[in-house]
Amino acid sequence: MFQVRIHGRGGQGVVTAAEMLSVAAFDEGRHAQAFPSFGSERTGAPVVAFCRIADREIRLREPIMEPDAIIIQDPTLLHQVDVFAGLKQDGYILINTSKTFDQLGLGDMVRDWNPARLCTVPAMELALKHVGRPVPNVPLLGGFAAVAGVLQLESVIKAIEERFSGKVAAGNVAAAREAHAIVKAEMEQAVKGDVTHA
Amino acid sequence: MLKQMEGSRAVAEAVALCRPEVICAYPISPQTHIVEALGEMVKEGALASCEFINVESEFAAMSVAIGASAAGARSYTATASQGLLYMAEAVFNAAGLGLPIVMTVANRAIGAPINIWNDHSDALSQRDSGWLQLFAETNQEALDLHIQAFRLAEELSLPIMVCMDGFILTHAFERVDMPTQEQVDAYLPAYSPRQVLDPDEPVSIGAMVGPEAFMEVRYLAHAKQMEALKLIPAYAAEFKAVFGRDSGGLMHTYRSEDAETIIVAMGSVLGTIKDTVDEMRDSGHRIGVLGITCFRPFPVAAVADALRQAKRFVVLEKSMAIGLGGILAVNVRMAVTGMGLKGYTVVAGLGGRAITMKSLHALFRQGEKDELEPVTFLDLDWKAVNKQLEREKAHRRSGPVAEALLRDVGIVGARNY
Amino acid sequence: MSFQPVKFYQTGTFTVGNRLLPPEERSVQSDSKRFNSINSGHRACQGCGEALGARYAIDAAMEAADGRIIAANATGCLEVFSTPYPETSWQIPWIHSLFGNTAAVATGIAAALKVKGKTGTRVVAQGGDGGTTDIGFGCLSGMFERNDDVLYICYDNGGYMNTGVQRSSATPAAARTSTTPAVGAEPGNVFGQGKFLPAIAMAHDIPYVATATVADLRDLEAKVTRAMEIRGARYIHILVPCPLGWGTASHDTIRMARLAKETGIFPVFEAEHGEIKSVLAIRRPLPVEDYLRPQKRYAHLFGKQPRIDVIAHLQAQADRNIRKYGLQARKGGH
Amino acid sequence: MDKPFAITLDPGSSLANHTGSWRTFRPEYLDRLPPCNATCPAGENIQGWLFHAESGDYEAAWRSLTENNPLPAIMGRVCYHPCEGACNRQHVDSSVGINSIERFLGDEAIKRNWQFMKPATQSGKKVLVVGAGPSGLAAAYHLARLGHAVEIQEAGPYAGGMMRFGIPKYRLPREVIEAEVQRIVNLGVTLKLDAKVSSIEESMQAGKFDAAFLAVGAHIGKRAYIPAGTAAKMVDAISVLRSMEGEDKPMLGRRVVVYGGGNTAIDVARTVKRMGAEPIIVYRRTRDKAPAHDFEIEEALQEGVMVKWLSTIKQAEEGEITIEKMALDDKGFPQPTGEFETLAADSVVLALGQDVDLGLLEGVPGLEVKNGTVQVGPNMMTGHPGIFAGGDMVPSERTVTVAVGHGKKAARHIDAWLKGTTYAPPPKHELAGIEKLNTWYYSEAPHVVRPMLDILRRQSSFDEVVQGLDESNALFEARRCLSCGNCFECDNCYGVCPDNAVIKLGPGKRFKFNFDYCKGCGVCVAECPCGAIKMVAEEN
Repeated sequence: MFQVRIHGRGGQGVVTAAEMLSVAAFDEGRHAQAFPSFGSERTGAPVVAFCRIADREIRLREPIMEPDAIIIQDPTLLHQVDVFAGLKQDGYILINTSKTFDQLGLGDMVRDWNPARLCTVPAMELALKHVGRPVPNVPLLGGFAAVAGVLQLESVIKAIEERFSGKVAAGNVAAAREAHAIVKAEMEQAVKGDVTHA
Repeated sequence: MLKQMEGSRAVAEAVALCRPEVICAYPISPQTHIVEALGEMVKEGALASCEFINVESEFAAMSVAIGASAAGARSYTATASQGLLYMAEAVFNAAGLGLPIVMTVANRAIGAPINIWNDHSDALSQRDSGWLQLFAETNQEALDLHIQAFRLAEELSLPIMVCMDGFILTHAFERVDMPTQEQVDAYLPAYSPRQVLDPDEPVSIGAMVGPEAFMEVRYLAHAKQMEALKLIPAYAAEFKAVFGRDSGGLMHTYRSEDAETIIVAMGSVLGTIKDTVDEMRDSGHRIGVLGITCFRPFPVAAVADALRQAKRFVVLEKSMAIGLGGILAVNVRMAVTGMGLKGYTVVAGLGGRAITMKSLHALFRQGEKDELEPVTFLDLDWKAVNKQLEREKAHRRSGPVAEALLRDVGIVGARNY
Repeated sequence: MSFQPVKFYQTGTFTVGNRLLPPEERSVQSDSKRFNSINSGHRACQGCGEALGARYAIDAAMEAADGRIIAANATGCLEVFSTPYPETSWQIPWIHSLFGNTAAVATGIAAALKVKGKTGTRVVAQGGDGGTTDIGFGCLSGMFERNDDVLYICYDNGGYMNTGVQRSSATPAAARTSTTPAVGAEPGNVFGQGKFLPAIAMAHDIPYVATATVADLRDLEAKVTRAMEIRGARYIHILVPCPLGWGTASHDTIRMARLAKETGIFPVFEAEHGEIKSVLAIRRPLPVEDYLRPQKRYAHLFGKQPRIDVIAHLQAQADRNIRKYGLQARKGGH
Repeated sequence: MDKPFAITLDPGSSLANHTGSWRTFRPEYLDRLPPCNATCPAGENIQGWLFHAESGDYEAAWRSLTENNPLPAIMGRVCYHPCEGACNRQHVDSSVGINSIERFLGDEAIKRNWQFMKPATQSGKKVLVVGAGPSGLAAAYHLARLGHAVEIQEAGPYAGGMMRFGIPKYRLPREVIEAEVQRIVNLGVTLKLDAKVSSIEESMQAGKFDAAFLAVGAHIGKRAYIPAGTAAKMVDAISVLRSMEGEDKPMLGRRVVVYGGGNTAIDVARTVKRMGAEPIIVYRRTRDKAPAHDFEIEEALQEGVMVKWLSTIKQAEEGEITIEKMALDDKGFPQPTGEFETLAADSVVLALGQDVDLGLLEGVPGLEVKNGTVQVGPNMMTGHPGIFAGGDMVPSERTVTVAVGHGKKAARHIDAWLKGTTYAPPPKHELAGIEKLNTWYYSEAPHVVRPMLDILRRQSSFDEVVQGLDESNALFEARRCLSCGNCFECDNCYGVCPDNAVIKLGPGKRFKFNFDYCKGCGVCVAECPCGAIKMVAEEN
């Protein structure tokens, strides 16, 4: 079972992201369970959503306390909320930012991490570019497909097209594809060892 | 058809497949997504021949449902928590009048302190209202139970609450098998009311009944619920024949055949319990699960049968009889009266407190060794509780309890994950 | 104006019937085959104004709807005296659910009828002033606001008579009830409280609002008939004197309603979409004292030291009604 | 439907609950005596015939009226209608114009030639009626309706008696009298004119009559002693009025003094005015003490009749009279003042009352005559068996209406006497006073005033002064009746009963109470407009 936790702020589509992730997994014939943190947070407040992906029925209903991957939709949360709580060693981290992990002040924390699991993508810019709205959730899903390897990009795109329609769908698909390409390139470079996050 | 969707949406679509004629809606978390979806379906015409009424309170919601049902319309509403309490008078009334209304209760705690998260306090507060109460373990079951509920309610002329855990199920996106309209139509006949307000055959419904007949009326309500104990498994069996899956019924057992310890619970926590039990079984524990689907009527005989071979049972419930302990536990204990079983009550998950496998492992092991107190409070922060008790001893004006506790545990500690 | 009284013909349209009127102008109540929607054998007190008002109103609604009426009834005297098991007085489909939810139950019935295409069957909700102005107000306001196709009829006797004459928000100032006893410096119900629901109903801009009394049958019937011509939320507030609660002789029920209207204490009017369309003018003006004196609930005003100040205050209320609604007697009566 | 136990009930099942057991008082329908009926000297059922008139059924109204009075067209003109003085409607606005409706019905009957229904069988008895005045005509009519053979023997050349000889034609046109008399004749009554009965016993024997009703009018003018010169012209009023009926009109000159204050004085004054004279009434008391009806005084004054109130004639000479002024004493009697005045007077007409010629009674055993009138018992029979008397002959007020009442009453007793039984009038209902009524229910409806002839024609012609109502006016006026004390089927009791305990029996059949459900609240009694229901204690 693969467990993902998504951090963001109210209004950034955090819950939608988790749900689309589960839809993408479902589209691949897998079982998936997405759920929000059940809060009553309003726009701007830190929020969390979860997604479990497995090959058998998911019965577990506890919150995800030891995620395999973390998606951080808003880098300003990094020093306000313990976003990495319970993250498994060498778990995947995907952050919406144009900065590096070092620039974000996370260098020490991830020093011994598998660099191929540490990715950033300027999802906000991509969203503005392709969709025209500052909603980073969908591009991040494209990036997630690249980093975690648990889902195919095409599944994510299908989920996007199920969720949205018309121009919004097309823009989001384009943003997701570009994010996917960016992350894939980052990972390839990381594997080659060209880039360190130190 | 398999679909990945939110539990609320799944329930809404299932309700729509049941061709409801009047739906009344008043918003309360975490029920809102259900009625929002239904409202949209009515407005866009996907759900035809249905009146969707935005009322001014839950009391009105149930009252509109009462009127609509009495006038022969298949009627539905949904609520939770305070909303259920606010409509309580009408809830009892609907049952007393014998009106087959189906209502989703998106289970949520009752304040004060106000709390929007899940437990079973709301539904269980209405356990003696005369409604049938069915608890869903999964969104699939929630969906299925609604289809069965309309049939049951209308056959018995009694209202039914389908209870599903707020947020945990209502807001969870997961796989469901959504039946077709043809399947539902094959299973659920058109509503043929036992009594109806009709100028061609006028009757007075809701007479004042004095001591000379009141007990008889009450007994008949009880007798109907006893009748339901037979109908529910029968309808579940028919359901399986049409839809191809086990859903509903009075209860489900899991790995309990040779179990010495049986965990009894209701609702979505059964999934976490089953995962825990699987792990314990893997390491040789003789432990099993009894999931109660039908809380009202309470299947006394079936529960007794399910527990007969065990040495002990642990009732893990998301509800509490303050001043006594458990609510579900009391019902289970009545079922096993005289059987010599050891029984433990565990109050867990109140107000959305996460019930984790880790805690369950420890709890069940304690249970197996008969080390549990008669009433246990799972993952209770004793430090905070004791501090408050000390404070109250020390100061007359110790202030509001909930706020003091929040200060003690801190904002991060208050997160539910 | 829905009610154009017949000016002459001996008793014109003042009496229930009039053999001199053409049949189509006769009242529903004068018909020997009238519905008697609420039948004999009910257990209302002798001279009950509410029993009378209910038959007047529901029979008129039945006439207007070709006998196809479904009624929802609030808890209260009307409900208790009409449907004690094993007997009901109602000859129409009728439901009692609770004290405070009648308007909502009616909404549900109307919704059911609509969805089933039974638009020829109409819905009436009815309750006393307690069930309407107090505990049922939320549901009533909701029904108004949604403009549900329901005629709500309030039988106002100014208190909770069913439970032993307690004060409601429709209890008039200075009146004695069990919870506003005639003791102390300000005996009886206080001034400045209570609410006049017809005005609140009008504030919802619903299609039709009217007041009536059991003393003007033809006016009452005309209003019910008019209300039945309209779809949407409609409200009729009928003053129904209560011999028990008011402390009046059982034979004075209609007389008291007449005095309430003729003194200006109870304005009789009708409004459409929030605007007053007609008033029933005072025919033979009288001072409020004539209305107060026969009622034991005002007996404390006429003791050894008459409360002239309170009577003057009540007269001022009546005068204000007369000014506000234009109730002044017109030449030639009516 | 298979209804849930106790919660759902069959419609209208409360009929099983007989709430009549709650009752301590019960309502009862009753008929009360309306004040109009109570005061009518002719015993008319005024409210009864108004009931029919209210719905526009004038023939039914007329037939109802003529049950008691065969002369509505006459009565509608000359009756002084005490009924209107008693009418309860005066407490609401003004009395119902009963007299005007009666006249309308009478005129309508003449116009439409409505005739009386003949009796189904004949008794074989013969009755002699002496005098064709109102009393005799009424008696003859009633006796004929009862199946007796009636013969009227009238001394004069015309029927009508004092109606013809005492009432001027501007008040009572003669064709009206003719029409109503003819209708009685058409019923089968034999009318012999110029047939003076000089001895009743002889006449009865001659005609083999089984009974007789004496109804001779007061045709003889009373005289008073007034010192008068030989040339002074003095006549009595009744002679003047009688002579108006013949060819030879009285020669009274231009200035005519009429002495008296009764209706006859007014009639004479107005008559001579129409003949072109200048009448002056001299009366010893004041206008409000005058026995004449005020409306007639008013009409006379309008027409230019002069009046000297508080005056007596002391002396009459040719061309002038002397009068003495009077003053009322403490008791209201006029006393001489010693002040004198002379008036020009070509003639003096004495209008001081009339007497009856009782010559036909001479020698009849058992008869008692006192103060110029025949004494009769309560059954109108004189001291002589089989001989009855009424009208001006017996001690009573002398009006047409009273006379008609006597005729009816006597006829009933004669009928009983002929059958060897006695007639007992049905007991009278209690009076329906205004306090028994709930007048709120009656529509505002002011009294209709009868049109009057214009003043010039009134002064110069004998055309009828007071005109009749037209149909719509008559209908309006009839509907002003409050129906005091008698159910007029307004449905109030049926409507206002909170317990639906009044049963409506249909048009003309009124209502009855369903005592299975009547709780005895009394709302029906309080809201009955006309006071036709009362509460009585259950224990009685």
